[in-house]
Amino acid sequence: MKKLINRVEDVVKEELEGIVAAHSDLVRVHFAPNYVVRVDAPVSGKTALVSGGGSGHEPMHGGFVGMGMLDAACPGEVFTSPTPDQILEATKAVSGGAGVLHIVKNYTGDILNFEMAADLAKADDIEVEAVVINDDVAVQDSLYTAGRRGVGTTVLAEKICGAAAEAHASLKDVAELCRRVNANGRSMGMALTSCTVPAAGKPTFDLGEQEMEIGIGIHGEPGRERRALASADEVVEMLTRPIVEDLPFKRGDSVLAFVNGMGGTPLIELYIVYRALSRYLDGVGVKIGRKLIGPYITSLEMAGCSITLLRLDDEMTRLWDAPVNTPGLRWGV
Amino acid sequence: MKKLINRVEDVVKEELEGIVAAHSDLVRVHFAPNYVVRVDAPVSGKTALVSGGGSGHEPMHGGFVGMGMLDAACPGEVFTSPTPDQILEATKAVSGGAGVLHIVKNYTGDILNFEMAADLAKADDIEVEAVVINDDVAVQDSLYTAGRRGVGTTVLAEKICGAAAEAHASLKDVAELCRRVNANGRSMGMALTSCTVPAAGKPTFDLGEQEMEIGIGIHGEPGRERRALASADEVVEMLTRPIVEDLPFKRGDSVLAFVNGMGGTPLIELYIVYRALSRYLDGVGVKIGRKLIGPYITSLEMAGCSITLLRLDDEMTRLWDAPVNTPGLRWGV
Amino acid sequence: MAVTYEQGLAFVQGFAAAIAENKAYLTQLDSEIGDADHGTNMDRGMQAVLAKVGSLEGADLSQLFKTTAMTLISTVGGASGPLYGTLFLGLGTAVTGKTELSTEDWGQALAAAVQAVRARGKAQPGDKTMIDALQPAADSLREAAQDGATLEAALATCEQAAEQGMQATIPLVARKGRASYLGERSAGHQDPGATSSWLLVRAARQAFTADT
Amino acid sequence: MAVTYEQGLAFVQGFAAAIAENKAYLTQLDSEIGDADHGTNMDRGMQAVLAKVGSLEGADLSQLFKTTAMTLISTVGGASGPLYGTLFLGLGTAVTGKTELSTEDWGQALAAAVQAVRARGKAQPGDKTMIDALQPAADSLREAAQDGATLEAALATCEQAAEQGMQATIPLVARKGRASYLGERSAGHQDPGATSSWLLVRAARQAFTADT
Ligand SMILES: Nc1ncnc2c1ncn2[C@@H]1O[C@H](COP(=O)(O)OP(=O)(O)O)[C@@H](O)[C@H]1O
Ligand SMILES: Nc1ncnc2c1ncn2[C@@H]1O[C@H](COP(=O)(O)OP(=O)(O)O)[C@@H](O)[C@H]1O
Ligand SMILES: [Mg+2]
Ligand SMILES: [Mg+2]
Ligand SMILES: [Mg+2]
Ligand SMILES: [Mg+2]
Repeated sequence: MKKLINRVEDVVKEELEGIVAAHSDLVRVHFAPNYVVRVDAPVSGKTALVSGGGSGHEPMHGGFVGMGMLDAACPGEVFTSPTPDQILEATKAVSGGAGVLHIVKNYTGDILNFEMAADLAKADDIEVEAVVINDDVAVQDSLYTAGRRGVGTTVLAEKICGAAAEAHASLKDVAELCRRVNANGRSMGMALTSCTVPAAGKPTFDLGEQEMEIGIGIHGEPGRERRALASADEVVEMLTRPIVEDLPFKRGDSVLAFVNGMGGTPLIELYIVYRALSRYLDGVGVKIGRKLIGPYITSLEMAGCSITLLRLDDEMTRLWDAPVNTPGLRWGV
Repeated sequence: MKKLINRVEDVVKEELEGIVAAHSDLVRVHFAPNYVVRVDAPVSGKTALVSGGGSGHEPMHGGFVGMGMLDAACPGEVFTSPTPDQILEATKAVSGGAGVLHIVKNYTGDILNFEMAADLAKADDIEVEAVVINDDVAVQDSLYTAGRRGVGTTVLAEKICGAAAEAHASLKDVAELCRRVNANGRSMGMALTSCTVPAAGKPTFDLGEQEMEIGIGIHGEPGRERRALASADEVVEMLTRPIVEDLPFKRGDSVLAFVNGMGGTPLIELYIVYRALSRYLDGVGVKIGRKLIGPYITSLEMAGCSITLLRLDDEMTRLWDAPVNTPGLRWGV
Repeated sequence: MAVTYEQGLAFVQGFAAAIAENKAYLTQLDSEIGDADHGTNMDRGMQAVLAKVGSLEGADLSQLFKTTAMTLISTVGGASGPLYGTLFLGLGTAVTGKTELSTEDWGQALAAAVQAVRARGKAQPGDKTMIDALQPAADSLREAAQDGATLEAALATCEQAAEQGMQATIPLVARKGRASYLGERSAGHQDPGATSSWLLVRAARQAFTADT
Repeated sequence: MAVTYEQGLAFVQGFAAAIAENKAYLTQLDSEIGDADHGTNMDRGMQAVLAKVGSLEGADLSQLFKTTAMTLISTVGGASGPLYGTLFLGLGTAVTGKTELSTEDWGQALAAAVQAVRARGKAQPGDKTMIDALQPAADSLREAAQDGATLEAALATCEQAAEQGMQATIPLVARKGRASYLGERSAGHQDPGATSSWLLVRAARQAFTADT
């Protein structure tokens, strides 16, 4: 295992110490339990947004705390959902009297821990709503399974809902908006290499020089299918076709196109992917209204990418464009 | 070789097509010869900034074209300096009548090609000055060698000089500022893994599971020394001590601390590095006035990092804070 | 013969030891169909439990299990934290007021606890989760108790049922938890949570049948 | 015997063929002490040259070499683009007006061209660059010509000198170019540019001594 870390037990703690050393103008970090809050939390009268999940997806979520995005993020251990007390404390720390929205990615662990935390918060008279993001088309959805994972759309939901909350939308409205974003977002990912969970010390899976995994999530888990290594254009088609057909995205739709790096893939490749994506969408008559390109929801040092498309309406577009000032996303300020 | 690319011959062209598909609000791209210019070039009466070098360092330089930073970037083939005609065309395309500054990293190829281009531009009556960045303390400097490489300070010089030029500083003043930034900036890098040049098809060097390279540049070349894998804290000390001693940075200095990812190292590790750096600097009484953390000057998918320290003065700090709007760096707008 | 507080404590400590010993194995199983953290998660939690339960002054079995539950909930995270937390909370609730547990008591407690885990996680037997080890364990224990088996025999049957249930997860296609994302590819691998649940049932057998 | 335009063309084309054949080898040498692109760079340039020089209508040797130079400068980049460009520009300038080259003519042209490369790159012999192959080649050619050697013999000596110079780069510590960043670690590796320069001198010998 080759990583720039000290002891594997300290990875999350030291990463958080790095974040606060770097961004004390934007965020504060609480340790034991660990959570990141915006520097001016709680913002009185504002619907507070709390998200969280396992670590290893940086900049998500800690890097998305700040003006116009999240009020708090709860980082668990690497790839491990945070605990209820952690989420509860963060929820209390940002509650400004207008309620708290939990943005939860659809993993059993995240769901269960956030549920417990919400129950505890409600017992403390904090109004909590939870919206579950489940946008990964690689997973067959069914009543009898855990359903689809929450992946790239999470980042977009946090930005868009963060802008609405910043403009003092009510908890109900922000939650509804969040559900709308989720309903209009679809993602799919792929890996060229595995990642190594620090505590595990070796790659989660082995992948041959001529192989890739299609339909991965963001936890270094193997994907739906192992296939022969293909060109960027072919990979983009493998990811984009199921996304487009699933919603379905239609001729004339305007989308936010998000090309995400999994952590080990450099920008030069992401631009080659974006090129292929823009050509593909052009071919099916879908217009790119906004875009995001870079490593925003990662799987440690995994090489690979994911594509997320979000069908935009005017309100979402306006909220996407609104100012944001976080360690990981910044514009308009 | 596992990369999200199509044909190896098309990597640079398709990356540029991706950039223009994504950022046509900020930049235009000219093909054959290849260069990226800000969308409103030439800006009349403004000193124009042109940089360039081999590709494979994204977002540098194409990602730094736009308001408040570069007027043009000339991307060569992967790790190969651009050609004189390419630089000449870019220089002409951005020349706004107030002269053009070439920001050149100290590599034989970059120096020679920019020199030829400057001669040709002068023959076309364009006033050109060149400033060479050579900040890499891993390389022993000497009159009889090629001297030190230009690495991380380049990004900082482009931002700071870009802000000065945006405020209509003269060519002479911007060039002098650029020399001052270079004189006050020092860097050193390390690699956990090699990268693979697409056309070469295999890693430039082999590195064992328990080894790392200290004193690398940004072209996938081996470093000064191969050492046993060490912890993040130890690595930071190996890089920072020579940097601090070289200038030397002194107790009470305020610096811009730049922790750069080499392309394959995720943000979670860069924050652990930043934490160690901030502690180290604290120990020697150097204050971090500004910071930059992320993959800004990369070596394809190499895992590793570099550290750059720039001793700040008030003018540099003000110019660093000034608005910038490029694909790779954005704030204040 | 009945289960004492000391045996209850030995069960929790024995489970912690078994997890520590099998940490890498559990994580390896989780690499195959999950995210390579089940051993690390459970070990982090059970080490925290160990640090707590050694010094519980004047606690009873209910408090012991509840403390274990709360510690797991606040240190494990992931799916297993709330689920094992719920399991121990269920045990703790079921044994409220008891100073010793008969075979029936333990059987009822385990059945109630497994029911609570099912309510929380919504998994059915056959979904390739810890339920596939826990449900047969609880069922066989209750049957053995009803049949008037000795504690020793009942616990042995229970452990066997858990082990068989764990092995039976191998061919299954997962419908719950992280392995479900793999679809058909989840078949052919043993479920990590069912494996840690077998360790739990085994730790109970060892602790409750040891000489006290 | 004297070098004709056809032989000059065969030299340029032969150099392109040698580069194409040794592309992976040159890149491999550049991996060891550089950035793994010398073969790719030179091949990109010489393929562009091939595409140009085949269809030069009514050109003389000077135009042939200058076209080669300009094409290399605008397609290669890196250190080798300007340096090989300068070399061919030097050759082209030196043979201006000549329709055939005597041994002396070629010797003077090569000497002038190598001098121009040195002026541009500021490398001295012993710095572990292409100069270590080119300078001995030029020196031995001039000596052979002064000693009245036949073109054939002079070119053979010249090629030998280049080859020896190339091999002599192996123990050297680089002082110029990218390999200089490696310091002592650059010793023990053959310089890629010296290797392509040997291929150039060899291509000249082959083309100029072939039956026309
Ligand atoms: N809904 C569920 N009901 C019961 N057990 C579950 C459920 N989901 C997951 N599990 C169990 O949890 C185990 C995984 O635990 P762990 O790896 O610690 O958490 P995570 O999946 O969050 O990484 C699985 O092997 C499975 O036995
Ligand atoms: N200053 C110099 N003078 C002469 N030759 C040089 C000089 N610098 C580099 N070279 C030659 O250039 C070769 C490398 O060329 P190439 O790999 O194409 O360019 P780059 O080093 O820019 O990647 C070296 O092997 C060396 O022979
Ligand atoms: Mg997990
Ligand atoms: Mg090069
Ligand atoms: Mg797991
Ligand atoms: Mg090279």
